[in-house]
Amino acid sequence: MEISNEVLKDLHVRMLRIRLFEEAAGKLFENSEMPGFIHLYVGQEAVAAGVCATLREDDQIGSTHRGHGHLVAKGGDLSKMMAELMGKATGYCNGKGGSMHICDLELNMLGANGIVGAGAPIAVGAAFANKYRGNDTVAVVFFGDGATNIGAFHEAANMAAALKLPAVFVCENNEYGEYTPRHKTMAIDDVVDRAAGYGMPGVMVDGMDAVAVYEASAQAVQRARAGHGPSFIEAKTYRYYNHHGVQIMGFKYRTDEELEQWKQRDAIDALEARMQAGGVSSRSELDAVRAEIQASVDEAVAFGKDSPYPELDTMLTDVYTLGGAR
Amino acid sequence: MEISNEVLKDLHVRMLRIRLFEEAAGKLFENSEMPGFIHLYVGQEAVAAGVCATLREDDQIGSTHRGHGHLVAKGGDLSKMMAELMGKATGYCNGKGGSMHICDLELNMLGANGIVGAGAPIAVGAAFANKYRGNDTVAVVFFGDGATNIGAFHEAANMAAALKLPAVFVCENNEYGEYTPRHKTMAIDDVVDRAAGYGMPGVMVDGMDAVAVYEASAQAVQRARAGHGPSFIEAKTYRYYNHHGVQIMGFKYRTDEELEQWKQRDAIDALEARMQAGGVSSRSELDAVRAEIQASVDEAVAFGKDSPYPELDTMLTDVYTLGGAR
Amino acid sequence: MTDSTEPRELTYLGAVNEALHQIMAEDPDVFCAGEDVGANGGVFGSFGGLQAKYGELRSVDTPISEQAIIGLGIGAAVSGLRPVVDLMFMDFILVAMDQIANQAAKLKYMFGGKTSLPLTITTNGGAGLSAAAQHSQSLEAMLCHVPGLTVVMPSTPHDAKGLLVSSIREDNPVIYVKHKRLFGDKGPCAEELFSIPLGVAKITRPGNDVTIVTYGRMVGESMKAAKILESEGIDAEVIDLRTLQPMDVDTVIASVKKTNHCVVVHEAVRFAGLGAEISSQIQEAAFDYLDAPVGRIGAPFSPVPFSPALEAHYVPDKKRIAEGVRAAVERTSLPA
Amino acid sequence: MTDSTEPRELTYLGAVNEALHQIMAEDPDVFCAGEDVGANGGVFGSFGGLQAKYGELRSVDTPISEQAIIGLGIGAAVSGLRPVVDLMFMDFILVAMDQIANQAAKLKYMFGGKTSLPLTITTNGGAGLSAAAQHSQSLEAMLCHVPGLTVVMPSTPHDAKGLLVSSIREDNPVIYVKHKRLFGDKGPCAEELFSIPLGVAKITRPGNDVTIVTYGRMVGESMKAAKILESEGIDAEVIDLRTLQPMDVDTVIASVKKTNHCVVVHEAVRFAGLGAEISSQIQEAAFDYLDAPVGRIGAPFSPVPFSPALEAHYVPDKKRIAEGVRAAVERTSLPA
Ligand SMILES: Cc1ncc(C[n+]2csc(CCOP(=O)(O)OP(=O)(O)O)c2C)c(N)n1
Ligand SMILES: Cc1ncc(C[n+]2csc(CCOP(=O)(O)OP(=O)(O)O)c2C)c(N)n1
Ligand SMILES: [Mg+2]
Ligand SMILES: [Mg+2]
Repeated sequence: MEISNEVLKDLHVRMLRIRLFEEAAGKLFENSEMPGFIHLYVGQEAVAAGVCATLREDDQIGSTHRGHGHLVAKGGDLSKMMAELMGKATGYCNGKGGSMHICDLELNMLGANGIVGAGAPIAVGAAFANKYRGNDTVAVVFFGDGATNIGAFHEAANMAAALKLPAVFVCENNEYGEYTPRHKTMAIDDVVDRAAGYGMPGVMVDGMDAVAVYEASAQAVQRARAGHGPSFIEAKTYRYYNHHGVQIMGFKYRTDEELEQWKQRDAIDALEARMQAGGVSSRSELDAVRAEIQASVDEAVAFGKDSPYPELDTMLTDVYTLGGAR
Repeated sequence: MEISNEVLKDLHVRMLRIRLFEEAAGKLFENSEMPGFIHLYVGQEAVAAGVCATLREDDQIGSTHRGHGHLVAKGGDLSKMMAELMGKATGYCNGKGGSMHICDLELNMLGANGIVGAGAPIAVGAAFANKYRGNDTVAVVFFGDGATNIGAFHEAANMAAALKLPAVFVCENNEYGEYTPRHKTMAIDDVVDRAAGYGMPGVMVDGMDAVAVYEASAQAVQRARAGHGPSFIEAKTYRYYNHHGVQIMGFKYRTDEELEQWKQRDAIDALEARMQAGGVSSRSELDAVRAEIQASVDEAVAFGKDSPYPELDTMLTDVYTLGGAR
Repeated sequence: MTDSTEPRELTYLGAVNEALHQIMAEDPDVFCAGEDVGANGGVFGSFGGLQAKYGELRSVDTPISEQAIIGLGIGAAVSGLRPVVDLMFMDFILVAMDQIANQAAKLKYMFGGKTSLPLTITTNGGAGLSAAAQHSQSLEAMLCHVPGLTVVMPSTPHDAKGLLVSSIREDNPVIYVKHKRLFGDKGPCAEELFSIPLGVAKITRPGNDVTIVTYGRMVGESMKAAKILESEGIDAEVIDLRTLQPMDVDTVIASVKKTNHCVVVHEAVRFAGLGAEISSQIQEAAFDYLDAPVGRIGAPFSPVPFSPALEAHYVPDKKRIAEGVRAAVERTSLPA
Repeated sequence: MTDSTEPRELTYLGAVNEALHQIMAEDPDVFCAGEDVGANGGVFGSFGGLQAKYGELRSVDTPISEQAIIGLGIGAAVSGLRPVVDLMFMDFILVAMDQIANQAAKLKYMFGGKTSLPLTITTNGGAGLSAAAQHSQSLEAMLCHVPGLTVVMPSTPHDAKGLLVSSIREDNPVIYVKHKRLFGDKGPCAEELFSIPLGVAKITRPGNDVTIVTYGRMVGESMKAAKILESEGIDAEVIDLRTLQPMDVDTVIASVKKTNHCVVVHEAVRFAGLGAEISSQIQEAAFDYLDAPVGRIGAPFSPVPFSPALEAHYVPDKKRIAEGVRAAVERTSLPA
């Protein structure tokens, strides 16, 4: 597949937006300026960016508890995101959802989800709607390696295959589910080994290589668009921060060395190197992009901080759509 | 594998006990002498018989809604079974469970189950107990082709593999889940294709050939006993009667021809032919076996009919084990 | 048109099927999905004839995957369709409870209101067929406890049709629960497409001495009990809630203020059943009007037994209801 | 020994951990399993140190498979072991509800009594940490509605230890629910292995004017409310139910017969919450003793909001409790 300079730049921007957004969110969280739980996406940027760069705005994505990256990659508004993470009225969910339920239905990002695996059947429902309407829209289902052990995921994958729905299943295999290494929870080497059991084609890609992810996704999305049914992509990747929150080193469940090794292969560094080597962008151009994104992240932080908390009288709204019985 | 005459005779008896028991139960059901729902095992006898002939009494089996055959094959008491199916006080569950919950915990038959797939995690729990105790007891999990689409099954299979438990997963693929053909509900040709996704060895056998099932099961059970973890067996088979109840022909969801084709390969007929051809048993010997079993089935029917219904004061017992808080 | 009263008779299940046929003709966004729902028309026949008329995309046979069935409905509803997804037995809501109560019920709220969720989940509840503990439950109290859900339980063919139409038109997730023992019951039901508003109870029998609050199959048993009681000089008012969430408490309170006595009747287990909520609300809103405690009639604290010999005594019936009402009414004369 | 009162202090979570260590030392049939339960000692630390001491077979890291986790426990319990299986958040019972409510709860009954099921399911409930709608629920009413289950919710370190020991020794499936906001609370707790009988409520504060029936984290808030009320001349009796199923109704009724006023307080959603059951039972058993309707304080009818600005007002607190009690007590003087 021919990768244009525009695509490389697009992947770079998408990844960097995620990285800088997440670093800022992590800082706010550490400073107790952000309530609740946050699951940072840092380290895995190539997956969301690579996949979302192959999507149209009308394509849907289903997400997970680690959902910020997916929304940013789909084009999410950083200010609305930051405000939501801070529980503010101006956030995507008016402060009612927070990190684990952040969504932008206009961008067809169907929401992060606090229940492991539960986003998959919902995204499959969106894929069904596409087929029902006879359009060529595609639904992407993001999920972790750990999520493939839960029933809802299995049912969703099988349903998509049985009904031949336009869906792409993207496993972000970061080798851990919380603090438990993957080999303790499944007896297979590669998660993609599960694809055959659903009758889906499956491919494994380097999840630290945005271009590789892009290529695999483009193919799977094309297949789905053409009405040939779902595919499975396993992207091997790694999260730099702790499962939840920020703390990074000194854990028992994984070694600092392991982390350092993965960071050597950082997806953004690698892409920047490739872009420079290929004459796509110079260092100073890349730095300018970074500065621009950083400015929008800073703006988002300021927006979040300056925004008001929701009014108390909103607590009981939005439980039901009014009209009918309500 | 060398199959002894004793094994052939054993398989024959197990199958015939199921067949004659089920035919009798079906008649009672048609005559409205049996309440509720019954899912007859007729047609699939080679699977339960073939597997259970490789088990010891201490080996556990987990079952399904179609559980009579499993209990008979494990050595179940026909009278207690018939009484239970009729809702009588003398039944295995004192009339509280019926067809869908029939069990004999002394024989380590852990119960039929009314929820598709739900028996699997429970049987895996028994397998865990075996490993915990360090004995070489094995737990067999029976399930239908349709059940492999449900989350609980998936979780159980993966759990058994991840924890390397002494379990054998036996799929009775009768090509239908109720009235829906299998190809509508999964995009794979053979259910055994799912085994690799769990990291289990999988084999496919002719589920109308009790000897083939016996051989495959013996190997899988041996593997589990030796501590090498779970295996997956797909047995291709067919149910002769309707999903529920007895009615046999004239359905829209499957053709009479299809049924007739499967009946040509009837497992009991085939084994009897083989036994006669091999000089294991003569026709009259086989007939004598049949007569003996028929007599015990008749006895079971009489026992069931003659037995009293449970007393009203048992309605609220057995909800809890007494002592402690209760 | 609402609450039509034409004389044509239909079975309860026939009314359900007719509602589906008519609403699918009217609204191309409505589709049905579930196990055996398509080619076979549902194991009980509710979906009969739909696939022949509307094709495989609008009448979908799914794998045995209750979680994915609900998820399919949620995702399609968020995408603007109006799915009707089926769980064969009400007991199976427990298999899919995360999708129902953590997802469908909460998405709109968690998303700050940015979606509607026009999802109908149809299912079949209730005991009385010797279907044993896992195929006989009445689990509506669990559902009514979850903000975001709407729960409907029709008691007649007429209501079955009109309430199903409203459920499908509702922009929120609705669990529509038929009772298995009502399937064959016949009753008047208008031929044209009509709807009955959700959230509005019906006074099935006006009376002055005691209020019986009930729903589902217990409406019929309560009506029979009312007849028995009538012969004893007790004039019972029977209220069929029809929708359990939102509950038409106003109608109940108004009645109790008139009768000063109340018994709640349901098939579900009594402990932490919906009778408790109703009893509490009556007490809170009409404390000074009550001449006796609100009685609660429901199943005892055990799973549903298989044997017909036990099950017949497990499920409340007209006799037990009449007894309960008598006790409530007589209570007045006890020394305070 | 029962109900020890030694002065050593321990955190709520420390008490849970100590109970596990001690009972695993005592009974080789006890093992723990769940997500991150083994090597990591549980995400909140409840299972800390167990794997180091008892090995991987008695402290098992499982896949993310809530249904199979409960099933593992059921199968092992039927096989004679005494499993403690963990669901990280109470909200996840909905993922495993079939195994809990259709299997664990019913097996013994469906099998005609031919097994016991010594299974403990530990989990963590409650709001107050901005964990949003899927990680903050109090779902005990659903569990208490299911015959076959036992439900325990400790409010102090002492109770956390003693009730956990009893839960594990119980021959029935027990759901043992810790409250996430109590984890760090310190309180006296005996060092030796001791048990507190299930099904027995505790009068945490004796009083004469009004009974506050509560459990879990709301015990502390109710005690604070009682202090506020005391300064206003209202002498509240606070009852900590400790076990919700079976419920110690006798203690509640005796108290209400003395105080003639009652308010039930829980964190769960009010509608069809356990407060309804308690209110109804009081009404049924002490109708003539009640000077006012039984009040119910619980969460309003919405999912748990994420924003701390909303959540702080969502969860009942001492102020709301005091208000509710005042209303109940003052009600007496209203014209009847
Ligand atoms: C049903 C359910 N079980 C457990 C959890 C707690 N939990 C949150 S994230 C997580 C790990 C998920 O692992 P994986 O799918 O690999 O995603 P990752 O966190 O590695 O991105 C767990 C166990 C949950 N949220 N939902
Ligand atoms: C969770 C659940 N969903 C649906 C059903 C209804 N049901 C009972 S048996 C059955 C078909 C099962 O198919 P399969 O597993 O292939 O077993 P078979 O009946 O063919 O032996 C269905 C859908 C159920 N009992 N439980
Ligand atoms: Mg992971
Ligand atoms: Mg089948």
